[in-house]
Amino acid sequence: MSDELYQQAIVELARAAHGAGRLDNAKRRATVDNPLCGDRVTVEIILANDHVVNLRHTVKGCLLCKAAASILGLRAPGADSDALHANAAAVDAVLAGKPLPRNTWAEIASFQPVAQHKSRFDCVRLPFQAVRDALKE
Amino acid sequence: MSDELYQQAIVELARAAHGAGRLDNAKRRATVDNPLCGDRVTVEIILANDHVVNLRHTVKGCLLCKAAASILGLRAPGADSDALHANAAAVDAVLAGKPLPRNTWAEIASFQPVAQHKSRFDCVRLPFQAVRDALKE
Amino acid sequence: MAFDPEQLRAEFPILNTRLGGKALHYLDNAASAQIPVAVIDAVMRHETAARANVSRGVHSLAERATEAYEAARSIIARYLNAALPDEVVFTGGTTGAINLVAQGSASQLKPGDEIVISELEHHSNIVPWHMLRERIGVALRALPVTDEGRVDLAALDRTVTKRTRMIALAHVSNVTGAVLDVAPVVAAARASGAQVLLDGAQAVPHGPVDVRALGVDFYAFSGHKMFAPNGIGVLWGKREALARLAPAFGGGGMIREVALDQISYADPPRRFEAGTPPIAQAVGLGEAARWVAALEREAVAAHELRLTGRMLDGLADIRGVRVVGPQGLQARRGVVSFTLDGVHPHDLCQFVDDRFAVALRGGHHCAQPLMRRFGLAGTSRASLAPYNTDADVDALLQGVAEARRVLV
Amino acid sequence: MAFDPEQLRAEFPILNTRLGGKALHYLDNAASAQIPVAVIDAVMRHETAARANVSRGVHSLAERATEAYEAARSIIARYLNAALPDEVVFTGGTTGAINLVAQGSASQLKPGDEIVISELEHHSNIVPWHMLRERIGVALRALPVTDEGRVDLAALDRTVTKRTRMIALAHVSNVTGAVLDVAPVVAAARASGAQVLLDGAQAVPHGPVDVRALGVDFYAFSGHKMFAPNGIGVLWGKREALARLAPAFGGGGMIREVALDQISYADPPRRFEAGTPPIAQAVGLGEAARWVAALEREAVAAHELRLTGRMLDGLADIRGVRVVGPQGLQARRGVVSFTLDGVHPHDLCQFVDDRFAVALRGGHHCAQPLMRRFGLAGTSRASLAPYNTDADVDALLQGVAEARRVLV
Ligand SMILES: Cc1ncc(COP(=O)(O)O)c(C=O)c1O
Ligand SMILES: Cc1ncc(COP(=O)(O)O)c(C=O)c1O
Repeated sequence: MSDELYQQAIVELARAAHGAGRLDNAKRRATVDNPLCGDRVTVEIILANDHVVNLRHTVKGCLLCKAAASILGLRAPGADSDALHANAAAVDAVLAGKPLPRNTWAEIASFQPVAQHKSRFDCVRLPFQAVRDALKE
Repeated sequence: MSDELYQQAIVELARAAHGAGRLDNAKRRATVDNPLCGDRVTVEIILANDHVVNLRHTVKGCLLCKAAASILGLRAPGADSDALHANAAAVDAVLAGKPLPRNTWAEIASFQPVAQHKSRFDCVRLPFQAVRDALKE
Repeated sequence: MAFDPEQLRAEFPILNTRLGGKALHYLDNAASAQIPVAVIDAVMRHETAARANVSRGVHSLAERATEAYEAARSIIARYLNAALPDEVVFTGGTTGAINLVAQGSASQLKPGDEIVISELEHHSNIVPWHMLRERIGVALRALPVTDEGRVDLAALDRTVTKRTRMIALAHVSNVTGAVLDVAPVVAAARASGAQVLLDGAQAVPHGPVDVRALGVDFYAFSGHKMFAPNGIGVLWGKREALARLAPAFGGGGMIREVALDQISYADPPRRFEAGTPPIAQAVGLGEAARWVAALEREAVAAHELRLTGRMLDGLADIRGVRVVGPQGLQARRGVVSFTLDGVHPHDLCQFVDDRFAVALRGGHHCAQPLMRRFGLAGTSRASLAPYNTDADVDALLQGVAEARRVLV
Repeated sequence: MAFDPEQLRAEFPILNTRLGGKALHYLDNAASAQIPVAVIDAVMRHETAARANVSRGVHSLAERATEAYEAARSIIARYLNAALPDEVVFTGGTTGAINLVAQGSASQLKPGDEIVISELEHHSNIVPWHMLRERIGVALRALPVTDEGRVDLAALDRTVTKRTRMIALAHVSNVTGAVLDVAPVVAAARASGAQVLLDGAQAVPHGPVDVRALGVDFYAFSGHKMFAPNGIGVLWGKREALARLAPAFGGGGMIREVALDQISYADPPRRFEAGTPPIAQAVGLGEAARWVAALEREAVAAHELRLTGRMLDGLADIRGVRVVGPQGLQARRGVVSFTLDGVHPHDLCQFVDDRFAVALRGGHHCAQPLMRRFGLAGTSRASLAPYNTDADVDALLQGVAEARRVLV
């Protein structure tokens, strides 16, 4: 059991909702559902030279999902697609109970307590899955 | 558990097979199946003035069923339909663990140990059920 | 009041579980209730003294198993006030039971025939009828739900027609706790020649039900919600209703005679029990029914109602909380769904579990049409059993208040 | 040989039952095997420490229950050497599993398509296909059975055609004990574009099965025959095969989205697990699979084969006894069916139970077409498990000999 699942950092990230909103002119866009809980994330990305110029998300989901999306809104701008993939992989690693890989976004470590709660993995993964899908477009 | 389920009396009755055979000219006739074990009994009766002139049976079934049919073959001739019904009821009573009712066929008491074995009740009842059905004709 | 929930708790080892050092407050009884020692013991005794396959077997263990299985059928028949034990069909659960009726009716239905359900049904009382719609072309009509979370019976008149063949409704809603007023439903059905099926999953845990007094044709429920093992449930059907039903599944035990070119089926209930049934589970269900029936029903109901009131009052005092369902205590059970503004139900449930060891359920509760009716993605739900106490309710209220402080 | 059946017996409390003062000789394992303490304990532990409904729940007990349930799925996947845990569908038993495939294929089949079974199939592998015949108009063709009680594979050529969609056969016969030679069946299926389903009810109790090496599409079995609780079974299906299958039952847990006018289903395996599944039973099945897999397989097989030989030899020495099935030990399991001239199987079974506490099964064994093939109403059947001993076999032989003396 983790008392820290809803630690301050996660709650603040979710509240801040970095990058929330739409990007009507984005060429890369993906929507991902979690059929188990009905949550839904849309991510829209504008890339230039393989670097993120802008990223916006709309999240119908829980706090964990919103916090994950908020990390993307905060950190993705300026990152290249390799970095996005590396950070998506970092989320998987942290959920698997592994330490945060080097050179990835420090905020992802806030999800460490979620590793105890398999049923919530997809909440955290959803925005990063949307990024992966958007990059495939 | 009863060591006496297959007591001598029952085995002998079954072996004797009193009344086994057909009665082609019988007006009253019934066939009863036990779908659970595939057993089948046909009883044919000739009545005159409501008294059994002749009763024959064909049994595809187990020893308990044969013994029950054999009791009918032995005892039914001469009995009236009330007596047949009374003895069918006596079988039910004995299977329910009750003593053999007065004025019924003594051989029916041999089935007392079957009272412990619900799954075999129908084996004993089948020939008597066929008699009931035949009398309804 | 002689009834003492604390005393009851001693019969449920799991209620003494500690989660992260905190005493468990189990308020997820509508999903699965816990199992008393008496039921566990009955199952164990069966498995260690009478385990064998049923029917047809003539050895002693098989006779014991068959008798235990049929005795369970009789206990359930009494619990439901059924006319005959043979009106009781053992299934895997409520879902299995409703599917038996839906699939078994297929050959009696034609395109354009109508099935009436409601907007508050559990998916298990929607999807089986939808499958009939896809297979046969029957129409599915839904009674609307009032703002209080009840089936709107005022709509019966315009929804039930001469083409209605079946009205299938929850006896008690698993989301709002609302108890259905069955009489007008049965009257409407009789007037139109339809049958009535009640989904009793949330009703039977509260004590014996009288299916004959209700006047319905079918009644379905699950063991695991009434203190029995998983994997067992019941379809009760009126003798004539069962007799008309075709079997949904085929296999051993449900046949009369099998040839490669022709097959005939056994009479109910066996016709619907294809394969080796959940024997030990049926024995456990019988024991659970006995256990429930032995509770002081009035006292338990009063206890649960008082706790429900305490919950409703407490929730009303927390800003941002909205109860989805009847706000009062009339015609409702201790199932309370609510939302907390700005907090996702999964977060709320996880939070109160983590911090207060309060077990709730969050989400759509297998009732997506009802969620849509209220414009919600989901709710959090607390549901009571006789062993719940004021302490459980207080932990819930404290947890929700704290969640509002931390998460909003 | 390190394997010691006596030691094993200590794990099965029921084997120490005394019937009328006599030690129990349980030889009805093909109907239901007994359950070891390890499995009982696993079920109890689950019920008293992790009982909750699975999926969707975020509280601690629900997480534990979900993990235990999914862990059982993984254990079974390994037991079968499945490519993925998600190829394992939990059902109520073999019967439920075969029905899922039959009913789920309905929409893919058209009149004139053919299903191939055999004359020795259990009713549970006949009736589901018959129901498809009634519903869709597919044809049912049966491979004949040899005098030895084996599926006659020489007939494959003329029985399997381009119209064959499914070949569904018992991996091991529950009457004759014959083991199917699977390779030619799979070859014939591949040549004709048919799928293969194996009814593994009598195969899995003898140890892990490699579904990929077998090359089949579906594999079905029951828990209660492999030392697990009642009410649980498995359908394994190749990922692509499951993906093509429609759900047979609808309800909670198997949907993606439910609206009153439109419904979409979840991916396998959940698509086939409508309603609350038999959770504790699945946990028990996982433990049972672990228990079987931990036995010294070669030693157990040798032990059972030796006992089978002792049985066959002993029965051959009793006048009037005829074995229905392979007379030798090649490609057979310890399931021995026989008749005693002039004695009804029910009498024989009852007699040896009463006098010698030997538990046999008598009757048609849910294989009426096979009985008809041999011109019999039924047989008596002795079937072995690893915990059976020479004493069990000797009691059987003594009982049969005595039955001949008393009953003939
Ligand atoms: C070969 C075979 N197939 C199918 C079945 C049916 O299994 P269940 O009754 O557990 O569904 C059995 C056992 O009864 C069997 O032996
Ligand atoms: C009202 C109602 N109907 C049906 C069901 C389905 O029951 P089960 O999942 O046991 O089949 C439930 C519980 O989940 C329920 O609450």
